[in-house]
Amino acid sequence: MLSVPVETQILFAGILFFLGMIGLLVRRNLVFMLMSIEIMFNSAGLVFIIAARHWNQPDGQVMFIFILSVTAVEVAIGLALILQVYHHFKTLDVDAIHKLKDE
Amino acid sequence: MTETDFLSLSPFLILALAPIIIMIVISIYRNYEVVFGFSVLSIVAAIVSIVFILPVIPHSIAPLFLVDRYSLFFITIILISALLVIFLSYDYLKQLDGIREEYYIILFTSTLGASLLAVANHFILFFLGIETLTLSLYILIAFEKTKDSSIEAGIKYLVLASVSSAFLLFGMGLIYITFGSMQFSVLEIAIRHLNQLPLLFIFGVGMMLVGIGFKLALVPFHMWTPDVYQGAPAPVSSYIATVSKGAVMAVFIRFFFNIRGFDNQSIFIVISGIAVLSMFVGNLLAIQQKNIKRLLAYSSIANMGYLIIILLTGSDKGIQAAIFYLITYFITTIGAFGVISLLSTKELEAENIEEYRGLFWKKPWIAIVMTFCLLSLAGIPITAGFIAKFYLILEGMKAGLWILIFSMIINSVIGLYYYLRVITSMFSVANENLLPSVSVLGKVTLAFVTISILVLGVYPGWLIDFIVKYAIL
Amino acid sequence: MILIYLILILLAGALLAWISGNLNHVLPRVITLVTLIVDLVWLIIYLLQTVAFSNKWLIDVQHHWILQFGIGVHFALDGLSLLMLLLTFFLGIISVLISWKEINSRVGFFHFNLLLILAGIVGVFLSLDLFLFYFFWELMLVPMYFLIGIWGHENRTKAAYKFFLYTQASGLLMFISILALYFVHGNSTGIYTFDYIQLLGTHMSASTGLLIMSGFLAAFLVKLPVVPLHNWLPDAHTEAPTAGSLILAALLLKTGAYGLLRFIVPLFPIASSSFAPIGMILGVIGILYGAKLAFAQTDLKRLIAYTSVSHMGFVILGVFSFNELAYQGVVIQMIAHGISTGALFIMAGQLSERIHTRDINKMGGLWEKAPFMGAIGLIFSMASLGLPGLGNFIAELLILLGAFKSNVLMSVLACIGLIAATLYSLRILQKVFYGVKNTDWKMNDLSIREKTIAVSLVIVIAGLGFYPQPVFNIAKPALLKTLDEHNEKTQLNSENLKVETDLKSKLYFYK
Amino acid sequence: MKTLIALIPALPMISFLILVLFSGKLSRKVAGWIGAGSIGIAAVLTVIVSVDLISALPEIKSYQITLWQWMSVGNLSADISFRLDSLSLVFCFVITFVGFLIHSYSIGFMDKDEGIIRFFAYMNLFVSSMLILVLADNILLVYLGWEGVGLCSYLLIGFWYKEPENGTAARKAFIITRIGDTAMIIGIFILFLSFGTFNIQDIMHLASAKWVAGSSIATITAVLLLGGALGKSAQVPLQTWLPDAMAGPSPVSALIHAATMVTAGVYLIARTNVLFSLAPIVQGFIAGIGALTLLIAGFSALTQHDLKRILAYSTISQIGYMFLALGVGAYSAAIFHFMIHAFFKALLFLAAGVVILVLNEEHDIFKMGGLRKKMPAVFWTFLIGSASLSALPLVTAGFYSKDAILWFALSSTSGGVVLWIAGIVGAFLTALYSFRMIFIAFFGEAKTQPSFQAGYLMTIPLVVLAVFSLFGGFIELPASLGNFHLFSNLINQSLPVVGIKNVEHLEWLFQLISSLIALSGIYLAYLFYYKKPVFIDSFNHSKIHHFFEIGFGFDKVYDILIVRPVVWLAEIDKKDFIDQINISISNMALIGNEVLSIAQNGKLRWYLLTFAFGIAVILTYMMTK
Repeated sequence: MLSVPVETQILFAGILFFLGMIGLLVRRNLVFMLMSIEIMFNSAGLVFIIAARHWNQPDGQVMFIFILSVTAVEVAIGLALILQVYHHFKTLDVDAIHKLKDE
Repeated sequence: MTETDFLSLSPFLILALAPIIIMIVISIYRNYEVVFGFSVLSIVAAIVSIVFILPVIPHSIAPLFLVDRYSLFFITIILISALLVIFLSYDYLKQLDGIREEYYIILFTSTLGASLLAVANHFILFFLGIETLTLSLYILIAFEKTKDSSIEAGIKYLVLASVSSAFLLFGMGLIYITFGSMQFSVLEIAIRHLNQLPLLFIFGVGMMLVGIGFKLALVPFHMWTPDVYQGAPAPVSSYIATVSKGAVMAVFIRFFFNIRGFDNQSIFIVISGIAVLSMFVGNLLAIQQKNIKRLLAYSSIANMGYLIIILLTGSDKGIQAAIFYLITYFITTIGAFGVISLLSTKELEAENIEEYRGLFWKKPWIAIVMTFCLLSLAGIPITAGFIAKFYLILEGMKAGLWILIFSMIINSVIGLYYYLRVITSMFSVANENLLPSVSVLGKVTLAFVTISILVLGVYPGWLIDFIVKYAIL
Repeated sequence: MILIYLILILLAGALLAWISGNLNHVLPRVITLVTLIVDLVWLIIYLLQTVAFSNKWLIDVQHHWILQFGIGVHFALDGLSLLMLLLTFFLGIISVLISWKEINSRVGFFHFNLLLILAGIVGVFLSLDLFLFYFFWELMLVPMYFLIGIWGHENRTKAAYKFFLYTQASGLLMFISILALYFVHGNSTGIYTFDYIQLLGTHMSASTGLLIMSGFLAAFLVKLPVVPLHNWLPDAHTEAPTAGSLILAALLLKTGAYGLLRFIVPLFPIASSSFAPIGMILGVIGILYGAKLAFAQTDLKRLIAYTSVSHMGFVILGVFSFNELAYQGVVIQMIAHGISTGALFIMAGQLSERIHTRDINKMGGLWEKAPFMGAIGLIFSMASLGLPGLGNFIAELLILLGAFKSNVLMSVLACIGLIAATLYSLRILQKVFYGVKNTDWKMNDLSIREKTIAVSLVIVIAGLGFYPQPVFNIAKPALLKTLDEHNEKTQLNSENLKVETDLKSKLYFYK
Repeated sequence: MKTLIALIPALPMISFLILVLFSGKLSRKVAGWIGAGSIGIAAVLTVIVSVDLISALPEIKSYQITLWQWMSVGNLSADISFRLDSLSLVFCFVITFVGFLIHSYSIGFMDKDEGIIRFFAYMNLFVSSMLILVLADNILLVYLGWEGVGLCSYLLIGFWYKEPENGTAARKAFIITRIGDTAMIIGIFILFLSFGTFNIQDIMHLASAKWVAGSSIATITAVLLLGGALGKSAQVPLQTWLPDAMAGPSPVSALIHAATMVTAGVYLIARTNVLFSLAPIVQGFIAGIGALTLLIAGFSALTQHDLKRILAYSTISQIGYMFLALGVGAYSAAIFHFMIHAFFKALLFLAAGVVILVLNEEHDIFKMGGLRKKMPAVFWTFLIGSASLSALPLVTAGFYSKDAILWFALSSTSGGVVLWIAGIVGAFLTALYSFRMIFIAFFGEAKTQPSFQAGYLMTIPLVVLAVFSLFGGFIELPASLGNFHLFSNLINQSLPVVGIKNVEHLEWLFQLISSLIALSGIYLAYLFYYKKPVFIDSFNHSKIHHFFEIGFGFDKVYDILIVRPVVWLAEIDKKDFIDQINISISNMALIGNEVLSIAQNGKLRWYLLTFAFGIAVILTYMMTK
């Protein structure tokens, strides 16, 4: 089996996380933003997988399962909310939603 | 699982069962009063159950749970706050149209999440607790789905909270990868023998700070606070300000003291910086604010800035001061938001300071409650806030945190200004607008809040004794 | 226990007054009046019956409060606080009487606040626990804030903010200092306490002492007030209702002076000695700058407010002279200024009640309309310029003499303040009472009630001028004790220094 | 007997209190009689006490009485206590006696005035304060009286308060004297701190024991006390208030600004003579100031139009003589001149008061004229007063008192020719301006008609005073003319005797010179102002005339040097620049608020950006550390 140093693996996860963040910043559509958040969550999950592999423990895997379920709930609620946003604002462009602000 | 395990988890079980029962009840017979009554009973039951746990603590259900005096203390605070929020929600929701029973279900799940944080001794429970809490909050914030602002606040909170959770998670992963354990107590042992903390670990803590900083609304992760406080229904805002922050604070203190974060210079400096920035930014943003919910939001930013000073003292006494501060902060915040929610009507959220003009001459008791809450936030004697601030400064000075203490002093003065603004308008000449009548329940809640503020302000000794006895890590 | 009861009676009266305000407008006034008279009479009777005027504290009450931090409820009365208490109750009664016609809205709440302020002030004068002291120190701010903010004149809100923020900021600095003192004492002795008596002997290095003292100073100098920390005062005094101005000038400022005498001097003997030259300079600046600004004002209340700044300059000058003469002068100044400036504020209030302006350029020739008021105005203007025979003269004389003993230059400069006082005092008379009346105001002379107030004030100020000895006798033990505590330490210190330098020179010699 | 001493100042004080407390209930006449009567009784008491004391002399030099302890703080103690010796006796006598005459006169004079009760109240308060001043046993009590008379002077100058100018004049008087008083109180501080007592006798004893003559502390103290004296007695450079003080009613001018208060400075210096003898420089300085003042005031008096202003300058000038006498150590001469001056100057002021009252407030002598026929009683008494003022040889009291001063100015051990010449020139000027008044106001054709005749209430005091102005001098006759020393023997019981150079045999010569000078002055006045030669007209329009008229421009100089800078100082910083610091602090907070508030724009992506930025900063910091 090809052995990749653990640092490299973390770096990979980090890059993934960073990409998710970038995606979040550049995208305006709420759905895409939600997807970017998913990417960030998954990259974080990846770290746990790497760690589990590194320490030969099941804990990381367990954590990942939890993460998966939580993100699933998150997406569910998120999509529901996005629906409501569309209902109220007639757009998914996040920049158009700024009623709440300092005068 | 042993009997003791179940016993020690009984509050959580009650909190988990209650929403299920409510769901079943709703599906059979939808009645607002019944649901409300049941919710109150469940919370009270959960509080009572704590009394039965006392003999068996400290009890650890490895590796996730650690039920000790500290966590029980926090759970009690959380549950009492939740109870007060429920009381305040009653009137607020009653005047809303449409479905409102589900509100209590969500409130239970979020309280469950918050309580879990208090017993968390492991990243998994930390994460699960915080997510249970946050996911419920999305719904609670956006609960008034007929209002634009509620939805907007919800989506904003969702996006930002998710991002912060992702950071928290990534940070946890990094720490896990360095030490091979997600248990706080194990981490503590691992760190104890190290002269220098590994960079990856510090990095992990840094990323966790982002997540926690967001939940506590610390600068620079504070931007959501005013918008969400404003958009969310008033009781929910008070819930976010109290239960959510208190629970996160509970787990954060435990985690931070386990890894002895205050010993590491860079963490120390980052937290000091965050504290100072939070105080200044929070207070400065508030001074011209005309919306009282936003104002309280900014004030909460500053207050959390004061509070995290205590993390840096690294002493048990510091924790006690923090807890005392949290308790008074809970009471006053609930009182303030309580007034807002009681004065709000279906059409109009009582959130502009202008609407409070002359309140004292129309509804003197309500205005007095608000005045006491604001004075307590400002830290004026005979209110609990004064003793709390005193305690905080005392411990901060003991630890020699001079810069932080002085910036706290400066900010207390700035803060006083905007609290006075609200008070001034309440005591100035009345305007014509009509105010809703306040229910007995609301009055009782506010009276409780006011009396607590006064009692803690004049005779705080017993609570301090209590904290010293029970709130030890 | 009487000391606690004094405060409790005030608080109870306050609540009663508020509640009764809903019933009618006279009841709160009567209740407040009765409360104050009961306090005053009770205190006097108690003192006459049971207390021997010896060197010690006259009455001393001690209870636990927050044990965890070493905080106690410690009230004690000595000559100094006794005088301040008598002044407080006396002027409290006066302030109720002058508000009788002036305050017509929210009467109950007004008197609630009034009594609350007085309770706070009484607490400040009696507390011997630093925490308790701070507690009362802050407590009086809120009702005062309401008094200015609700019943004040046109710019009341701004003035009320300024007052509150200023005093709060300085108060917090004092708070930090109190805590620092607590720790310094605790670390050196192991006893963590806020008790004044125990903290008295705290040892600390010179620089620590200075730092800690500066916090206390900040609070007291703001209250006093001392230039350049005086800006809250003219605004607050100008905008407050008459009773508010009276209490501010006559009582609230005195808490600052009291603090200097009670805390700064005995707690920080060495630091306060080294601060003394600066303190005296500040005093002189206050005297001259306050007088200068008073001379330039056209708003009568503002003018009087600045004269307060000037007069309080004498107090700080005296406090930092560290001798008995000056201290007795300070005590008399506290009382006499309370009476004379209070009376001038009352006069300003009566004027604006009648002619609805405070601008002295719009007045003139009022002697013809109100000769009684003119006479009263004359007497108190003369008091404020330090005419012999009135209390202020005794005060200024003793302070200047005392200051002359320790610093000739400062005392001489302060004497220029006497000339400046002449300028502004005569300006009041000239502008208000001389000349011809330039409008046909329908204006009555003082009513019986107002005459009673005025005459009682005149009697007190003239009594102080011709027979101040009782005041000296009451204050003497307290002041001597303060000075002893101060001098002991400073002498010890200078002896130590001397020994040190002796040793050094000897060592040098042997080298 | 001793308690009577306390009654002397107490009576006017009681009367003052009665007048104040029952002001609403007393009728005008009753008020006047209470006011005058109390002083009359005081005068009688003074006489009784005087007789008693004088008969006890020289065994008992003084009577002393302590009323109560004023204050006792540490080593400081001061009592309310009085001490009567020959010096205070003379002052008491003048104050009560002349005071009584003036009070009686005032009943007539103020008859029509609405503020008559107030007037008598003030006057009584004044007399009481003045008596306290001269009777006080300790210097602090002197200061009390000193300030008390200052207050009354202020109140009475501004008595007609409806004219704003009167108020201004009153204020000027108070402030200028206050400047001197402040110097004086500093001097008192030095005395107390040096000797630990306020008692004048003790101070004098201790001073002569402890202080070296000519030492700097003695000099400084003397200068400071002199400051007070200069202010009160309107001597250069603090003389400018007195001419303006004529705004008050004429009886006030007579009592306060001629007879009594303005001579308080003389009293003070005489009382504390030991200090001045310890500071010879200062004493010489006093003589110099006296000489300078008498000349300046003499020239100014010569050019005034206002009758009362002439008399005011004349007062300044005559007090200059007294200072001159004090300066050369001729205390008894100074006190003698004080007494005689009190008689004739009070007389002149009262007579002038009648003239002005009768002519409906006409002050300008050039608009009078021919009054000799219209009001003969006034004319004759005025003439006697003027003659006494001009020191008409042999027949007037003024001759004896002024002559003594002139003689001592030359013959005293500290005197000199320069001082004598100044005195002689002054005497000439005095005669000139005195008879200028007479010739212009009382001779020639009438320009204003008197509206009524003065009643007996007013004329009797004039006559009494005229008698004293003529014959008062015979109690003290120079060696060359009878050598009768009743007065100086009395005074020398409490004050040192003047030291004389060995020129005594020439005294008659100098008396002759001064007599001639006075006569020539009168004659020149006759020439200039009765005959009216042409050049007098041109002089009247010359610049130098104007310069004299405005009192040598002191007012102008003070205006530029002191008044305007003070006003400027008050004006520049009316709003208190320190307040700007507060405002800028609060503005900073507001700016901070606005800047931060911009960030709270409600845009989610912007929030995310700051979020990311914050993370970046924190993580970068942690990595680099």
